[in-house]
Amino acid sequence: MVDIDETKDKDHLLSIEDISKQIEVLLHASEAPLTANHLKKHLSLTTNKLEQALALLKQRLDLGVLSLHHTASGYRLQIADSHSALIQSVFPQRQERLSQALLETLSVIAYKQPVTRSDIEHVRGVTLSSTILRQLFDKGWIEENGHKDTLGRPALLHTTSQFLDAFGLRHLDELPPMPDIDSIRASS
Amino acid sequence: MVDIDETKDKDHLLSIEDISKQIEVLLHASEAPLTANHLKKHLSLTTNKLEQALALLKQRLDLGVLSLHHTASGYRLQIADSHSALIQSVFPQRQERLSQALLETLSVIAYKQPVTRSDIEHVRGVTLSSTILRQLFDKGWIEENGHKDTLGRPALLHTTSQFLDAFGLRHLDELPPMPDIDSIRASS
Amino acid sequence: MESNAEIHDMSLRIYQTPVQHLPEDLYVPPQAFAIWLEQFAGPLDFLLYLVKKNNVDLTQMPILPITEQYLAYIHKLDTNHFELAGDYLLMASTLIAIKTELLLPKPETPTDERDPKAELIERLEEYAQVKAASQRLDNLIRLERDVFLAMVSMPSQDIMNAELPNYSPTLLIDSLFKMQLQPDYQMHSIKVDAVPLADRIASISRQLSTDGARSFYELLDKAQGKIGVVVSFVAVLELIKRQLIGVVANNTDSSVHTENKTDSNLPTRSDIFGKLTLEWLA
Repeated sequence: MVDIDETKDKDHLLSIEDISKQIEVLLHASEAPLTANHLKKHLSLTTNKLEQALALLKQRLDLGVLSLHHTASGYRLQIADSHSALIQSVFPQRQERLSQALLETLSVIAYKQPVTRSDIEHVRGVTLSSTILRQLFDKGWIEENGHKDTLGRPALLHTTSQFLDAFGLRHLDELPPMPDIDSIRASS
Repeated sequence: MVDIDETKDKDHLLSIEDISKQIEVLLHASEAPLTANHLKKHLSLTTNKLEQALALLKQRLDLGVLSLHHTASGYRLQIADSHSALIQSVFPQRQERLSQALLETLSVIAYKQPVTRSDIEHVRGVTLSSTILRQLFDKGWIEENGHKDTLGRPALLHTTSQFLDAFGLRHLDELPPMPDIDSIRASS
Repeated sequence: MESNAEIHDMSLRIYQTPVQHLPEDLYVPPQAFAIWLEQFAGPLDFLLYLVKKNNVDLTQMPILPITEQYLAYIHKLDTNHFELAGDYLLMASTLIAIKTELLLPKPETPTDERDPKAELIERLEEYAQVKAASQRLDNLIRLERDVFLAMVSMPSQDIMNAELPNYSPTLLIDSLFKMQLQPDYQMHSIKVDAVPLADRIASISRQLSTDGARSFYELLDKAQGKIGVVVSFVAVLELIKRQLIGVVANNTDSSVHTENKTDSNLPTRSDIFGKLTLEWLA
């Protein structure tokens, strides 16, 4: 492996620094996060080279204001946390607030998936407004996949990897644990 | 001026490097290009400080893949031209495909201009993503011009002559006639 | 204030336990009730609030007083705001049913029916759990609230634009039709169709609303081939179903609906079909 790597290196004269720049370009130009496999395929890299280049990229980013994040669906560039306060004060309109109704709907889908529209209505005791579903679809946080085998074959809703990305989770396992019934009984 | 500057500097302990990073943050976070006046206002800078910080920012950007672009509408960060071949080879469809969300937003601006951000959200019924606005500004299809006299004095958005060019129109009058949205909505 | 006292008395009378402290914040003038209700995510949220205010364990929920309190507030609801409160009224009827059940003498023989009170408590627990989970979800560090994506522009337009095609202005209009016509939550399905139905629906709507009437044949996009014909037909059916378009009644062969011919006659059939004229109704 190492031999092949080195030959390739000489052929292409691509330094790790060049590769790290190519990765930076692709991450900036991509609409969605890019996985390690995407990067390796697009740039014809070995795992080893990719890792070296990513490490160098991180170093370079540290000089500026961005940071490299590894999310459920891959790598993305974001503005380092330490600068969030500045952004929030200058561009308050960028701060997305979610209503309680939307959060509850999202929670039912996230924790109990797959669910139908009427499952959500049953749990929340409220008719589901189409605005809420539309917002969740629009953000790409939920999707329809399959049908429940009951009357009307209602569509089944799931969360997506974009949902995980937005909430900084790598996997559904990382969702905060559902509070247990006993503590709910006690506290109510 | 210089004296005042220096006093300020000691007071705030903000180095030119810190200022250059703040500028970088705002440029990464802003939907529309930022003018020198915007930057000076948001960060309470003198012209002198701004120029020093911008010079330092350019130097830092040279280490990576971005460049600072200055047009009539202001400053923005963009991927340096030398990387366009890589982008086109990896994302050939990046420039051609216009998402439905982007088209809807553009249509609302084109037909109802001038509009504010919240006008668009009202018509579309979903929150407007910063990315979409940024894309429209980047394409030069929309611009900010004037403010609405309501709370927060939100900026008014218009389409540009570049928008007309891209859609092969000589004048806004040539836009296809607007469908009677209300009648569609009512019956669907 | 009067009604507040009522509730207070009621709690005192029914609870055998020491005095419940009166929730001062519970009193609201009737006209403000609709606005006040909006602070709750629904009737379960409201019930949960009442349980909490009465300072009781959910499993020991005294159904009668809670029901009385709930109904007392629903009564306050201005009749002008009934449409806001459909879900609350539905819950009220459930509570009344439970109350009635509890007041009636229990049948000697045990039945298979679920205990409605137990069922309600179960729902409340489940809701409380989801509500707490949603708060935990909201506490996570979230993109575009706590952290922000870095936005940069693509390289210079003239360099990237070299091969950029011109867009047709009808794209804009079609997007507006799509925005209005698509069912909310099928709009974003990820499945890739060769000829997306939504696009055909939007395009056909635009053509008919502009031109009034057109034959089916004229509505087709020739570049879309056979699948385009099929999808266009489905689009036309969908628009007819929504009563946005109609078939123009004319004197062409009425056997379209009744014929029962063999495959050899297909050309004729598709010919008739192509001449089918559709008109915009909306």
